[in-house]
Formats: sequence, structure tokens, C-alpha cells
Amino acid sequence: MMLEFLALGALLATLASLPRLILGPRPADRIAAAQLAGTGTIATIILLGAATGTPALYDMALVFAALAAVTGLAFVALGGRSS
Amino acid sequence: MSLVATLLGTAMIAAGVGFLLFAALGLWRLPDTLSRLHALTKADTAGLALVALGAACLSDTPAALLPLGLCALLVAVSGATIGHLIARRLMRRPAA
Amino acid sequence: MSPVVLFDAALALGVLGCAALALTLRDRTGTVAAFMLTGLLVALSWLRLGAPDVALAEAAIGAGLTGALFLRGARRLGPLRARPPAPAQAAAAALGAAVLSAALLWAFATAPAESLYPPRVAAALEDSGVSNPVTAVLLNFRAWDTLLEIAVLVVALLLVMTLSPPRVIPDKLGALVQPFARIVVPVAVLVAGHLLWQGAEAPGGAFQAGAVLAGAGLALVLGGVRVDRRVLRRALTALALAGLAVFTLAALASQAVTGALLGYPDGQAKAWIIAIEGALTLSIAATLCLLFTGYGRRSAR
Amino acid sequence: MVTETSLLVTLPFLAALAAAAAPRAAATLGMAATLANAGFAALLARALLADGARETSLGGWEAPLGITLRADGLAALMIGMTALVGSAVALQAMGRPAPGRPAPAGGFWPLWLATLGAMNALFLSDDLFNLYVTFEILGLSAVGLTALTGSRRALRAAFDYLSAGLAGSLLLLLGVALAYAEAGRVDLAAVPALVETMRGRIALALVLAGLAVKAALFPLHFWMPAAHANAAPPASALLSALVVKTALYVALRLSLEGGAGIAPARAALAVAGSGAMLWGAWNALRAERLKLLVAHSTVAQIGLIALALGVAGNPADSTLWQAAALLMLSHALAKAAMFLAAGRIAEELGHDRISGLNRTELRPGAAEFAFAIAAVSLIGLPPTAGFVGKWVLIEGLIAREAWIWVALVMTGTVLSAAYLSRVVSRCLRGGPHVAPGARRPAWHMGDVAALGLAVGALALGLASALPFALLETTLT
Amino acid sequence: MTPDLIYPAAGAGLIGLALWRLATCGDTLRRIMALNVLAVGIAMLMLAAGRETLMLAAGRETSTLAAGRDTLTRAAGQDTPQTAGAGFLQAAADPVPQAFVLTGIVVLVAVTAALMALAERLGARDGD
Repeated sequence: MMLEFLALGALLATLASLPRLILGPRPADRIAAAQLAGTGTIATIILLGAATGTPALYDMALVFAALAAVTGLAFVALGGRSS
Repeated sequence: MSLVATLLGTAMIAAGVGFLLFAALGLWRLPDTLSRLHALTKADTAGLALVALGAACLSDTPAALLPLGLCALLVAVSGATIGHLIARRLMRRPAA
Repeated sequence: MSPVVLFDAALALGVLGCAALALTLRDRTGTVAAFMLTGLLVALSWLRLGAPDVALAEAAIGAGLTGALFLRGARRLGPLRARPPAPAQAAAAALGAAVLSAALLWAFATAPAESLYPPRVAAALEDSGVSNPVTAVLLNFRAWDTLLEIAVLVVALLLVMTLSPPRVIPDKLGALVQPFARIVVPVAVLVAGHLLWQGAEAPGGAFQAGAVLAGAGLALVLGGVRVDRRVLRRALTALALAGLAVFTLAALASQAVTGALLGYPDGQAKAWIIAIEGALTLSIAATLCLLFTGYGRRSAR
Repeated sequence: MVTETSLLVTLPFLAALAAAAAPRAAATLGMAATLANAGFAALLARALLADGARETSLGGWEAPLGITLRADGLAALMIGMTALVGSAVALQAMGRPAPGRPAPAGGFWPLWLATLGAMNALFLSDDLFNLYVTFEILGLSAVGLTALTGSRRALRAAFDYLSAGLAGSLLLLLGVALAYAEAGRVDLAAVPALVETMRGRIALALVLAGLAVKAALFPLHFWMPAAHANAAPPASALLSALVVKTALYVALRLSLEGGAGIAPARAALAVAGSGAMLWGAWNALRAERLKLLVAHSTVAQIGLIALALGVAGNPADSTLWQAAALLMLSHALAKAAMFLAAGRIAEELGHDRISGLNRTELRPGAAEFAFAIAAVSLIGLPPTAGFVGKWVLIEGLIAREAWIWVALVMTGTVLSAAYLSRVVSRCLRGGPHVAPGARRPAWHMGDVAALGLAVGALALGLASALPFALLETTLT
Repeated sequence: MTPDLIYPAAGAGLIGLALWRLATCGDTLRRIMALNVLAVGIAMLMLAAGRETLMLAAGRETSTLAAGRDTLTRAAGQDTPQTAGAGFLQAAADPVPQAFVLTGIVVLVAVTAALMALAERLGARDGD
């Protein structure tokens, strides 16, 4: 039962990055918020895997991690006004 | 599965989720961008590593260690690098 | 209220909130960030709805690649140019949309939903050659849909070739990008291979593997590898077109052998499916990369 | 053994890939593939006339799990129409340099072959989700054809076309999702089950709304005139004559499957059709540019066909729907001829303003002649195929004393005569109206294609027994 | 809100949101994003309907559930799903709508790439 609450906590941590995404005066803040949300999603998947005892979700968390890396790179290279 | 492993795993996961929540709070409340980046990279490295380690403890098959370990390593590396790239970009063009 | 229901409610509200943000924020980077977050949260809800294969594809294509396309477009199209609509029109549109979505919710919630497919899929799973039912449906039972879907990708590539919008040059990212790419790209290629291979038994398959491979390609392009050399682009285009050619020729060959278009000879179904999926993975990765980098000769800021 | 149905759906895609891979040989490859496809279409029609309709389930999996390709009279007629019009337009495209900049691998031929493959797959498909995917291929390749010229107006029209097409496809997908939730299956055999319940009818209404957007039927047609008028002549001929027909074909197929239960949808189609006829005619009367006039006449003719579909009533007891099928066929031939001729006229005169058509130092050439014959078929004067279609339609309506619809069809005919005569009257110059030294424009491949199609519309009127015989083998 | 009404409500909400935005905004990028949100909403409605089927089947414990086993557990080589937290566990959804949504996602990215190419060519025309 404890793991379900922790999974809920991880999801809330992901959603907690939204205020900075809305307010963030500069694109850099919004990119940071997006990066934190990505990490929060990966943590949620790991917790779903732990709660249901299905290790296949751990492979999925690895795929999400690879995609979050690429997405982060895309944001830094293309976000905001061009240099 | 021994009770100790379960307790240890759950405690680590709780600590990891705590890190994530604190990072989100830091991201929201800290005054300027650079300090917010500081909070962000903590969640990427410590928070997720703890969650992955706890999950590894809870799972009874050792096969789950590889993806979790690789995932924690990848997120730590990408978190640190992207934090650096954001800061570098901020330094060169304060507005963007 | 058990934590699972709380989790679902928080996830659903998160998806709606992020989608609303993506559609209303005035800052371009903010809208694309919110759109990507919507994609990630929707991938989580696919997991909760028991669809892991779709969750992978949504994260890789829906959040990752579409987000990168929007980032490139936001840079080219510049700041938001939209005059706010008249309040009366906005209110009318909001009312109409609310009524329509309520009607849709009623229609879908009260629908009997006794699908004919699960028993048939379960019965036919044994001689479909794979044990993951989604891959069986995609590559065997309804392989014709998948073939036409690859044709959609190829036609989109032809359209981008014909239009060849001006290329967007990513910002210079400094010295740390090379070592980072040297870690991310091999891991992504490894993960893509793993996804492709386990697609027959567990969540994965050609589309997810191709999308992750395209992600690796994107990391190289954003890391500063120049793609506009003619030879590389011509090779990637040939690879992109090869996927549909292999699938169509395999379909015709299977008809020559068994008399039914896309009817794999029984006993060898798994071999045919793995071969087709391998070709599709490479061709989808090449197509998605080319759709992002484009063909423009004139580079533009 | 590879059958012609599977070749019809796979050969065009393989040819498109080959044309994209070898841009220099694209024209010869494209022409060869188009002619081969026409050959297979003829083979299919002959096989159907010999031993009736046949259904092949793909991969050996029976419906509803697998997808079945249904080759019956209606599908064969549509595939034959696509092959005929496609060959003529390909002939015309061979004659002039490929429109638009010589793109590295893109260009007219791969997009046309992808359109051909998508249309063959669509006409043979027997599954709603499969139709959604084929509509996507068709939408993308048609937008490619529209944007070929690269002019600013064409790009703007192509963008509006693609976003309208995507919105229509998503409506169709929503209908498929509701059909799945309601009947638990998505192949066309589910339509009779869907018609009974309220949710099923909502699902079909969503599907028909998506089709209406894709067919540019009256209230949802705003994206179409700009797209068809600003495309290159061969592209606009394909768009107007063939691509908008696919959605009407699927609506006809749904009406055949739905039978009596889908009457409200048919009534809506009829009302929208009559509105389209009047609106299209009104805009055509006011159009300044020749291509815009022909595009608006497409809106009107689509309205006529939708009206014929709507008033056809339950297919079980009346064969009036065959009139709608024949009207589709005759409109395809006539409209393709008209757009090719309009393109040739614009080339000869250097502009396509209707007011400037009767230049005194230029005698009317073959293009004006083809335009006139196509106009005759569109208006529906004997002995063209348009006349036969309208005759069967009005005969059926009179038998049912549906006087309002008869009056509407008549006003549609009169209006089409009005706006087409604006052009034809200016084309028939000669004798005193032309300066003594006026030259006659030289022959061109485009004229051959336009004349061929216009004469085809005429010949089809005389030999209209063949299409009706083919339509008899349709599975209802 | 009963649990199996949450996701259809989210799907319908997404569709309403997208239609409202399509009706009130003219900016090209925002319209393309709204069309993407619309497609995600439709996919959510379809998958939620797909999951309901297995829920009903689970209630009746027919052979469907036994045959369409939870791919997640079987993939990990375990035969019986762990009983650690039964809360999050659910039977695998009906595979055919999963295939539809997968095909829909790939088709959507192709059309979005085409729309972006057209918008950029138009945008480029203004810029240059």
C-alpha cells in the first residue's frame, strides 16, 4: 500500500514543476521545469513497476530516460530565440 | 523476500521521492535561474538514483538491476550536462 | 479514496492542465514544453490503461519527436501572431466545445463496449508467430494497415522533399556536447535494438525502436554533426524509401508462396515478421530524422 | 498466384518509390506504371463481369479480425475511372516539363503514383480504420500535388487543404472510435448493427461529417476552390476529378451497407447537396478567373452527386444509387477534360481571366473545343454520360413523385448551363469576330489528353450499358 | 467519479479543449498543436473503451482474460502477477485498438511534419 502513495508522490512532484513552467520569466527556467518533469515521469514509471512487481516497466523507464536526454538537448539547442 | 530488504527499499524510494518534491519546491521558490538549476540537478542525480536503488531492492529478480542502473546513470549524466548547457546558454545571452 | 483512484485523477487533471497550458501560454518555449509534458503524462495514462506498447510510442514520437518539430517550427515562425478573438465568439466556441465533449463522454461512457477482438486475437495468437498480441495485430492480422501507415510516412517525406523548407541551424552548444552525445547515442542505439528484439514477446517493436533510433540521430544533429552533405542525405533517403519497398515486396512474395496477400507461410511467420520489422525500424528512423532535418539548401537563422 | 487486386494496390506504391529514387527516369516509370495499372483495372472489370464480385481476406484472416479487400462492381467502376482519367492526365504531364521546380526526388510523378495507389486501396477496402489510413495517404499526396507550383497562393491553399483534411480525418477517426465502442468491430459489416442504436447513428454521423469535409460538400467546402484553382493544371484535374470523389464513394458505400436505417443521413446529404449546387453555381457565375469558375463548378457538381446519393432511398428496393455512381464517372471525365483544357487556354492566352478570353487575333484551338464538349457533358445534354446519369435520376424521382427534388435538379442543370456558357460563348469566336490574320494555336499533348477525355465522356454516354452492367455485380 | 470514468472524461475534455482552441485561434503553430491534442483525446477515448472490454470480461472471468494475459507479467518470465500491490494491476487492454492508436500516432507525426514544412515555407516567404 505504501508504494501506491509513493507513486502518487512522484506524480505530484512531476506536476509541481508546472508553476515554474508557467511563470518562468526566461526560456531557461521553462527548460529546467521541463527537464524536472521528465525526471519525475521516469521516477513515476519506476514506482509503477515496483508497485505492480512487473520488471518490464524498468526497461520502459530506460527508454524514457534516453528520450528525456534527447528532448533536453533539443530544448537547449532550439529553445527560445536563436543566437 | 527478507523484511529488511523491503523496508530498506521502501525507505530509499521515500527519500528519492522526497528529493523530487524538494527539487520542485526549490524550482518554484528560489530567486533566480542559476539557483533553480542547482535544485534541478539534485533531483536528477540523487532523487532518481535513490528511487532506482530502492526499486532494485524491492524486486526479487536480479535481472532488474541492469535497466535500473543504466537508467539512473543516464539520467544523472543527462541532468548534469543539460544543467550545464542551460547555464552556459544563460551566461552567453542573459535574455534568452 | 484509494491511492490508485487518486493517482488516476491526478494524472487526468495533469493531462488536461498541461494541454490547456500548451494551447494558451503566450511564450513559444512554454507552449512546446507544456506540449511535451502533455505527451509524457499521456504516455503514463496509456500505461494505466494497460497499453505499454502505445505508451512507448507516445513518449518517443508524440512527446519527443513532435516536440522537436514544434521547437524547430517555433524558431522559424517567430513570436505568437494572433489577435485575441471577440469575447462573444470565444464564449460561443467554449459553450459548443463543452456541449460536444459532454455528448462524447456520454456516448463513450455508456457504450456497451463488448469488443469482438480479444477472443479472436487470443485464438489466433498461437499461429501468428509472435506472442505479443499488439505486434501480432500490427504485423500479421492487420498488416495491411501497417503497410499503408508506412506509405503515409513515405508520402510525408516526399512532400517535405518537394517543399524543402529552409534548414534551421541549432545553436552552438560548446565543448561538452560531444562527450554527452558519445554516451547518449550508443545507449539509445542499444535500447532501440533491445526494443526491436523483444517486440515479439514484450512491449516494443519496429515503431518504438525506429523512434528511439531517430532520437539518437536527432542527438547527433543537435550535437553539431553536419547532415547536409549530399551523400549522407541521399543514403538516408534511400534507406527511408527502402522500408516500404521491402514490406510491399514481402507482401507480394508471401502471396506468391501462400496465395494470400501478406499471408506468411505457416511456421515461418516469426522469421518474416522479424525481417520486416528490422527493415521498418531502420526506414522509420531514417524517415523521422529526415522529416526533422529537412532538405533545405538555403540555411536560415 | 498474385491476383490483379493485390497488384492494383501494391504496384503504384512500388512505382512511386522507384520514381522517387530515380528522378530522371520518373516520367517514363510513372507513365509505364499508370498504363499497367489501367491494364489491371480492365482485367479486374472483365473478371467481375465474368464471375461476379469476390472478397479476398488479407493474410488469410477472416473479418472482423483481418481486413478484406472487396472487389465488386462499384469498386471496379471507380478503379476504372481513376485509371482512365489518370492515364490522360499522366499523358498531359508527360508532354510538358514536370510542373514546379525540378525537386531532387519529390515532384509530380511520385506524388501522383502514391495518389493512385491510395485511391485503389481505398476503393477496395472493406474496413473503416483502413479507410482512415488510406484517406491520410490521399490527403498528403493531394496536398503535395497542390503545392507543386511553389507559388505563395498555392502554398497557402495547400496548408488550408491539409489542415482541413486532417480535421476531416480526425472526425472520421472519432466516428471509428465510437463505432468500436458501440459495435465492438470496425469493418463495414458493422454498419447494419450500428444503424439500430442511437450511439451507432452518432458514430455514422461523425464518419459522414468527416467525409463531407473531405468531399468539400457545401457548408464545409471553403478550403477547396483555392486549392484546385491554384494548383498546376494536371494536379487540379486530378484533385477535382478524382480525389474529392473518394469521400462520396465511401458515403455511397455506407448508404449501401446501412440500407433503410441510414435515411436521416441520406436526407442530410440531399439537403447539403442542393445547398452546394446553388452556392457553387452562384460563385461560378461571379468568378473572374477561369480556373476558379471550374473549381466552383466542382462544388456544384459534388452537390448534385450528393443530392443523387441522398434521394436514392433504400438501395434494397431501388437502383437509383446507380445514377449517382454514373454521375460520379461522367463528372470525373468531364471535369478532368475541362481543367486540362482550362490549363491549355491559360497557357495560350497567357492569363486566365474570363473577360479576356475572346482575343481577336487568336482562333479557338483544340483546347476550347475540348472545353465546350466537357461543358456539354457537365450540363447533361444528350448523348453524353452526364445526360444518361441525370435521365436515370430524374426518371426515378418522377416515379416517386418527388417533385421538389426534380425541380432542384432542373435548376442545378440550368445554373450550370448559365455559368458554363459564360466561357463557351467567349470561346466560339470565328468568322467576323476574328482578325483576318489570326493564327490557330499549335497542337500540344495537353490538347490530346483534354480532347480524349471529352470524347470519352461522349462515348460513355453512348455505351452506358457497360457501367450499368458492372454496377449490377455490386454487393449490397 | 467512478474509476473507469476518469480516462474517458479526460479524453472528452481534451477533445473539447482542442475544438475550442481551433475555433478561437488563428496562429499556425497553435492550430497544429490543437489538432495534435484532438488526436490524443480521440486515442484516449478509444483505449478507455478498449480497457472496459477486458474489465467486463474480467468480471465474467471468461477465457478472454486467461488467453489475453497481462503481457507485462508474461514478458518478465513470471507466470503469476505478484500480489504485492494489487491496486495498480490491470488486465492488458484489447490489442486491436492499441494497434489503431499506434498507427494513429505515426500517421499524426507524418502529417504534423508536413504541416510544419508548409507553415515554415509560408513563414519563410514572409521572413525572406
